[in-house]
Amino acid sequence: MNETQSPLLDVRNLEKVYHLNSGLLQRIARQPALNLRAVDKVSFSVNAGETLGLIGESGCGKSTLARTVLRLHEPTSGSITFDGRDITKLPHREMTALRRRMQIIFQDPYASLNPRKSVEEIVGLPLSLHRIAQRSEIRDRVVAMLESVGLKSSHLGRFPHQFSGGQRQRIGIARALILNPSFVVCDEPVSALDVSVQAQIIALLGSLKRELGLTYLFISHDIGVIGHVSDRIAVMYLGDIVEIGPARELLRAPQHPYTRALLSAVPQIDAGPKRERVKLSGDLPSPLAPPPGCKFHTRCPFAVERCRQETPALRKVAGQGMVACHLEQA
Amino acid sequence: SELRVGFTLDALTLDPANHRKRETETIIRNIYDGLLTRDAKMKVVSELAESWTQVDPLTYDFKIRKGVTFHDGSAMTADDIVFTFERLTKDGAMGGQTSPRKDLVGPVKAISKVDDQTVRFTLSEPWPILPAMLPVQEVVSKAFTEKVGSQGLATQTNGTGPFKLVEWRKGDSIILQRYDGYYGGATDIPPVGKACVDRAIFKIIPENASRVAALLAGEVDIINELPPYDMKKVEASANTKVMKVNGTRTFFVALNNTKKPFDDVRVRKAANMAVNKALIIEKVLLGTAEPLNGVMSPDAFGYNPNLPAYPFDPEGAKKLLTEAGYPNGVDVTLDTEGAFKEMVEAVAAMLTKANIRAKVNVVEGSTLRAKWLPTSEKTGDMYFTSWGNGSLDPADIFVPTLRTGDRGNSAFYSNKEVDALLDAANVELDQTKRADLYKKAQVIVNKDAPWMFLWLPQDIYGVSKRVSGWEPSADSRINLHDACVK
Amino acid sequence: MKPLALVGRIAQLVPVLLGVSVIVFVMMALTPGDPVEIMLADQQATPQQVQAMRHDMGLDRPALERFGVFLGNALTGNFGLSFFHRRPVAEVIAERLPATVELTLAALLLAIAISVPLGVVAAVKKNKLVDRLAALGSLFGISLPGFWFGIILIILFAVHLKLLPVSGRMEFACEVPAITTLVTIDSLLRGRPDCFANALSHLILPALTLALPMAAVLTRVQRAAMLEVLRSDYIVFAQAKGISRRRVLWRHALKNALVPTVTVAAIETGSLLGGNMVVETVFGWPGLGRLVVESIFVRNYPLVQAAVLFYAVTYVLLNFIADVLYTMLNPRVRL
Amino acid sequence: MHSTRSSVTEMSTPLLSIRGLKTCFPTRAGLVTAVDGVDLDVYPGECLGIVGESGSGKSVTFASVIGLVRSPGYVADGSMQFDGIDLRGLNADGWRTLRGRDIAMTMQDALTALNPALTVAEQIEEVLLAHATDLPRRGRRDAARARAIEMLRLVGIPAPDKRIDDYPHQFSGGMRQRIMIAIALSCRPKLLIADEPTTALDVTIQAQVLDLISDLRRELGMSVVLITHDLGIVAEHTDRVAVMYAGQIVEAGVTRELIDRPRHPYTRGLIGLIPRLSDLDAPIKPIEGQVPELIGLGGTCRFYDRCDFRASRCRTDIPMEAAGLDHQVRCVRVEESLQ
Amino acid sequence: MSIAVRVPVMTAERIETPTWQSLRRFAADRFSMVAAIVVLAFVLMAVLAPWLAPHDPYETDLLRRLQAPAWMEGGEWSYLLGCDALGRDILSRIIYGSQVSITIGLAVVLIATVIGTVLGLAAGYMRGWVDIGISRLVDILLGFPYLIFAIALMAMMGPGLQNIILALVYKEWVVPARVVRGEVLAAREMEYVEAARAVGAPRLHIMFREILPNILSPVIVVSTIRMAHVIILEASLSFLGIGVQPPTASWGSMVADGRAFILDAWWVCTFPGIAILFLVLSINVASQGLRDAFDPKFSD
Ligand SMILES: Nc1ncnc2c1ncn2[C@@H]1O[C@H](COP(=O)(O)OP(=O)(O)OP(=O)(O)O)[C@@H](O)[C@H]1O
Ligand SMILES: Nc1ncnc2c1ncn2[C@@H]1O[C@H](COP(=O)(O)OP(=O)(O)OP(=O)(O)O)[C@@H](O)[C@H]1O
Ligand SMILES: [Mg+2]
Ligand SMILES: [Mg+2]
Repeated sequence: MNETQSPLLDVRNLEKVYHLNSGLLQRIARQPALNLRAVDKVSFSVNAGETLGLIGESGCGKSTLARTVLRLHEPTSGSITFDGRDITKLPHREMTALRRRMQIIFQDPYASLNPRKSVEEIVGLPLSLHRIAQRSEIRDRVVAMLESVGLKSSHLGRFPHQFSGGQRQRIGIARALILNPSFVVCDEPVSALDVSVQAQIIALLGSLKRELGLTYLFISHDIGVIGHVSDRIAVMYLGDIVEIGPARELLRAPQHPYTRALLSAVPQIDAGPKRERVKLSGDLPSPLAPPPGCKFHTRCPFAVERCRQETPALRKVAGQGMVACHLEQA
Repeated sequence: SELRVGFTLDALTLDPANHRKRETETIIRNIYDGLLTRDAKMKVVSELAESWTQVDPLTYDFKIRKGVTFHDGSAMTADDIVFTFERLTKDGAMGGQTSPRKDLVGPVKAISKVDDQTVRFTLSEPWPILPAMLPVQEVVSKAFTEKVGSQGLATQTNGTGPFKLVEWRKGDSIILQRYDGYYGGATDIPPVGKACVDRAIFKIIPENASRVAALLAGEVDIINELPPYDMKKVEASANTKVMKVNGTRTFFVALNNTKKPFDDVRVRKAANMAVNKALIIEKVLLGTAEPLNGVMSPDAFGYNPNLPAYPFDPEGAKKLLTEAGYPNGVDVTLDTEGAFKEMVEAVAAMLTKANIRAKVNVVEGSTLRAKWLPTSEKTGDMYFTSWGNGSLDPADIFVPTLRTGDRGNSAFYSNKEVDALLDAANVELDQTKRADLYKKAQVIVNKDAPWMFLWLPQDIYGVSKRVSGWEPSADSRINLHDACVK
Repeated sequence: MKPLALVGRIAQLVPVLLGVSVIVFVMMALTPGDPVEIMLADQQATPQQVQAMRHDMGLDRPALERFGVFLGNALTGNFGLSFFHRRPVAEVIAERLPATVELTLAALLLAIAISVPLGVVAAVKKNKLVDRLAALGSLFGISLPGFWFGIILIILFAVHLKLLPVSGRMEFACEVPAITTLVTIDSLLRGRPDCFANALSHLILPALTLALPMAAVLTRVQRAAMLEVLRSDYIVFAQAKGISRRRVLWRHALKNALVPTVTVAAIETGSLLGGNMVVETVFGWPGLGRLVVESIFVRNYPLVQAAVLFYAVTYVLLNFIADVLYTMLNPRVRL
Repeated sequence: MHSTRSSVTEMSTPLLSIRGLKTCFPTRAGLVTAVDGVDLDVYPGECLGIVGESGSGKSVTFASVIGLVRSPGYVADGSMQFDGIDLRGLNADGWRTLRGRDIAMTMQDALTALNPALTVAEQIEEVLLAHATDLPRRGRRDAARARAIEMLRLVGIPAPDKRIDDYPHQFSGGMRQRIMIAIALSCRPKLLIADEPTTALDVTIQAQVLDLISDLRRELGMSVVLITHDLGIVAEHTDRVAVMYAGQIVEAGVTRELIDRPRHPYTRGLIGLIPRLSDLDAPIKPIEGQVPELIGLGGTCRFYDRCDFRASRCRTDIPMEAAGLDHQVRCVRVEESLQ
Repeated sequence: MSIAVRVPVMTAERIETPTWQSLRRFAADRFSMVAAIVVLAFVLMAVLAPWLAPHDPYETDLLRRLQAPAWMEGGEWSYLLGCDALGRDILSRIIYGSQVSITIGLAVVLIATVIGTVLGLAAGYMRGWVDIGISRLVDILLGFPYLIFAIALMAMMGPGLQNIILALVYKEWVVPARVVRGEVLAAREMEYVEAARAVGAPRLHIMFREILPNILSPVIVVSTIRMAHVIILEASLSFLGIGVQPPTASWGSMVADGRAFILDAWWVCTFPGIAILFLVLSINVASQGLRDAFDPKFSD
């Protein structure tokens, strides 16, 4: 990774707040609107050609981050720069044009394909929307795309329900890649799949990346998967990135107590010597009322008074990674 | 003993001066008596008045009966009568409201107490039918009305009638009880005395079939508006019988005299000839109506029995149409209210066979009435309607329906000669002469055929054989004073 | 939180009521026909009398002004005088309301009494005879035209079998001073079992006519909800605990499966309250629905306006009650 | 069926013994044979892991054991002995006394397995009231409540006496899972069937719950069947393991031995495709193809289509064969494929 | 059409669209098929009324007033179900009456469904003020009892077929609108909608091309059920005397007219009542079949 090269995607202080119960009448009748800060001033960047893995517990804001970066949801504040261009406030029309270059693969292969459309329509839709290909060409390009994700041309007229989960995910990949994007968000693309099929999809995504020179933001809650696909890894906790760094370094020597707990809790198949378990107590706090200070302090075995009061910022520590923790060397 | 009447409609109010509904009056009339009343033959007789005299065309004196008490025991006085009629005639006399019955006492200008036993009515213009119109007004107690207020009178009663109110279950029933202090009622209508039954109940059953069923099941003893069709069954039952009386409501089809095709008298005559009245009366009304050739009931004052009938002659009708320039017949609409649908459909079918192709148009009464108002646009063709004549006096039916521009002239008929005759009759005090004037007018109208003359239906009642001493009356009142049950 | 929820409902009511008032008023203003003409039609009136009455009723004033007056008065709970009864509208409506409420409640209870057990049993015995019969029965139930079915019931039970009265609310011999204004309950409270029996016998046929279609809908809802609940994990888990079947069905399953039934019952009750004029007509039931329909025909605007406002309020209120019931049945739902 | 025993199970008779279990579901598409000829033994005190892909029949096998196969499914064949009782001969009453008391179960998703409309208190107490014979006659309810609170404390719910009257939705996912475990264990069953107790949970919580089950198993001396599709969990928490594929057990044995020396091509594939944190460079090798439909199978090895070692003789019904000490495999080419 | 199909697509697979599958499932359900055939038969009856009816439904003959059905005393085989109060053949009037019921049922439901679907889509997808506006309107209309609203509208507009249709549509659209809005609220959160946005699909495309096809089956199912309701509503209006114009026969008005003769000429109101029951029943059965076929999660 060349540090001097400007990143393909650069996110600064990105924040996404969902307003729950904000209807007019709710406001009259009920308590003040509930604000859910799903992503809390997050900054990171993704370099061209690399895969940034994003890991974290369910509900910590991974999907929200992914969707906000693509402006499928509008960010509350912060900036998103894509390929040197600030897209945070890009008008609708231009954003639509830009969508050709940034795509997303969804978690649920069942919900992300319109059940009433044939494969040809689903995969061909981006082409016809962007008026990229002539009608006659569309089919050829769809067939070519299908073949490169391991499907056959005979599948064109079929409907999603006629496919297995793994095949559906391939269709989703084909749809995302048919516009030749440079940046692809993979939002848990394998977690809904069977183990044996998971491996197929991961392998496919890997080879497509190599062939097409893609850049991935790869989201998963399975650290084994993240470890295998990522060049760098970011760890999220309740809307914050608490640690980010090169994959090997982070996995070998996690700095943040949460990362360490996470890694030590992953059941290992290998006999060998075990990592010492960092035992956490307590449950995930509600994202509606996150604890003050370091959000992890309620479960952190090492928490001190300062953690309860002061929110730690991401900072460089030994190596190339960054950690948000008050403890010098926990 | 208890007498139950299965009745079509609930009273709107129990205030005798604050409604304009026959059914309401029927109920109220058993609680309140009037100055005058009518016997079953529609003859006007005195009730709370002992007698009356016409002093001059504009003045009437009424002598008040002595010893009459209201249900609360207080005596009825001339003051009560003055109060009653002032309440009716003065604007805003009922707690700010004006009585909707005001025009039913016509040109009464003033009521005054002459002495304790005499009340004087002064008119602003001659109005020969005053006595005929007085039976529809009932006397209220001044003290009581002042006590409960006009609002209170809507649900509380204090009458002089044979029954007093026990309970009014709105929409369901009105329960009355004999008033033991009753003075006896009109002396001309025997028997005189207290009511025969202890209790009288009006049970409200709007649905025809249900009302008949209730009679047959013995749940009620008298029902009004017995559908002709059910007469057979009522007769067939061992416990019930049918009682009929000539009504006072004339049915006719108003033809738009101002618009093609009915602006041509030949077409109007053709219409009259197209309908087999006899068949409809026989089959649909099962003989319970009298065919008419003119405006008035055979029982009415000044009725002309010698009017020629238009024969049922579809071919003749077609011929007349051809003469009038309609060899292919005419297409017209026949407006009516839902209630008359069946009869109207029968009429329309017959007209159609005689080339007067009538399309039935069932519209709500209110809309229709507006459409056929003499002041309206006059767009309709034919209008199946009726006009009631409770007083059985032509002044109350002939004038409003056929005098040029009068309020009920839905045929938009206008004949100077007829107008002149009617105006003359209105101020004629000699009753024979007056009758003659009307008779002449009837002949003209018959010839002009502004309407399709139809019929005068009878009021039909189903009555339990337990009931004795009760007779239906032509003004559709149900007077329970004399009725007894075994 | 709960009082706040009620406040919310009331806030919700304001635009609804305003909208309803505007619609009724506009509709009435556009409807041809004149109440005075109708009122005086029976005993034909003179034009002067018509004019006087129009003035009396304020009908000679412009529509907008009348609407303003109506709104102003309505705010203070004064709906004016019923043109025909010449009495306050509120009073006239109040007189007819108890009959309607009683009939509606009876129909509701009857429908629930039929549908809940039937729906549960049908779900438990899915595809067995009971289930098939219940399905067929409810199909018939929702397909029955009420006015026709009422007539058939009358022929059968009143005319031929002479078991039940044809029409009305209670025998007049029964004088039961009002407490709740529901005669069945009043006669019990006043210690008149004979009157109670009598009132009940009047109530049965109309209530049945209304209840059957409702029961049909509720049975299907209850059955579907029950089936869904029976498929759920917590029922399997409850069975895995080895507790009695009765408990599994009537405690674990039914409490959850009642939720949709409650919603639908609330909606149906609302439409019953405002929609039974047909049955009221057939059975001569002295209820509000008939009065409102008659009032529309005779252009008794004040009464129609007030009644429709009343219906709108009940509608919102019923939904509120349903919501409260939800929270009792299902603590997940928060008001 | 001859089973060789490991040291763990030596000398004891099985608590649960399943032979030739076959469970079917009639569906629109045809008869689904979800479990087809499963033989299993669960020994007292052990933790048996069941692994397999989604749809391989893990849940249905144990739903059959507890008599709760969802309609229209039914047990078509086989025998099941539990602690000397023939489970297939039980009537409704028999089941009722057995379930919750001797065999208990937890379900995959605690949110849906706890009744949302009833308080936690009611849901625990009802098991105790149904089964616990040692509750005093008088004040049974109070005693049940006290014991319920105790159970909640045991599974680590803080302030259980305050929280017992809450509804399930008021607890977090991990707490719900623990509540469900508390319910299952409240009558100290001999066998706990834990069906994917942690799939809905995050790893850190998952670790807490699995540790809890292991601790309680040791404490109460019960047997546990741990159903999962995560070989890592199996490796860390079970004594023995059975691998299921398409309704059959394809390999069974002592956990460590089976993971270190998998014999069946499927098991080997399964282990090979697990991304290991310890060796990020080890490539993930996918098993190509998909799990077959469970309709009208038979007469052939079910892994045939996806197997790298398939041969014509695989197209027969393959029996389980012993492949070492307490290790059985359903493959005719074990020896060849291992080379 | 000279573009060569370069990729062979098997027709057998092509027609396996979800809709087609549902239709096949529907066809396999014998009970519902029978019901659907009965409904079709009613429709045919309406269309072919002039050829099917043994008599002119408007031909009055007072001599046949209330003539009994054929099998009863006084009956005649050429007047199979007897005659009404004006001597008109009841069978012929029932056959012609089906035109009214079916026209109104179809027209009301079609118009209401189109309006309701568009408004529901708009409310559910666009949210915000559009949603508030439409939802309030829906609330307001729901606050009106249905029949009273229709009666008042009929009083305003006057009688007639079109006016009945209008009077019923005025409130009927609320039902599909609510259903659609609810479905859209669920569907708009589906990932396939997000996916369409991710590839840059415009709003209208998403509403009408992505979401609409997916919510159509509940809409169709609800519409058929509502059709049954609407037919009964029309009959109720006619029964209350504000339906179609005479002499046009409507089943509801036939029951209303016949009610007067119920005590012994029971046939006058019984047969049209049975006709309503059967048509509505068949529609209900068929719609239940549709529901099972289109939405298997309902299939119980
Ligand atoms: N559209 C929305 N409106 C309101 N809140 C939302 C919305 N989408 C997500 N949230 C909330 O934002 C928080 C983060 O959700 P998000 O989906 O980003 O989590 P995640 O990390 O992707 O979780 P998972 O692993 O379960 O997919 C959660 O608390 C969620 O409830
Ligand atoms: N109610 C049912 N109707 C029809 N088939 C069923 C039913 N329940 C289960 N099956 C079938 O039985 C097979 C085994 O299901 P089972 O639930 O045992 O799988 P599993 O191994 O537990 O999977 P998972 O890991 O997803 O829980 C599946 O293929 C499923 O299709
Ligand atoms: Mg997510
Ligand atoms: Mg399972």
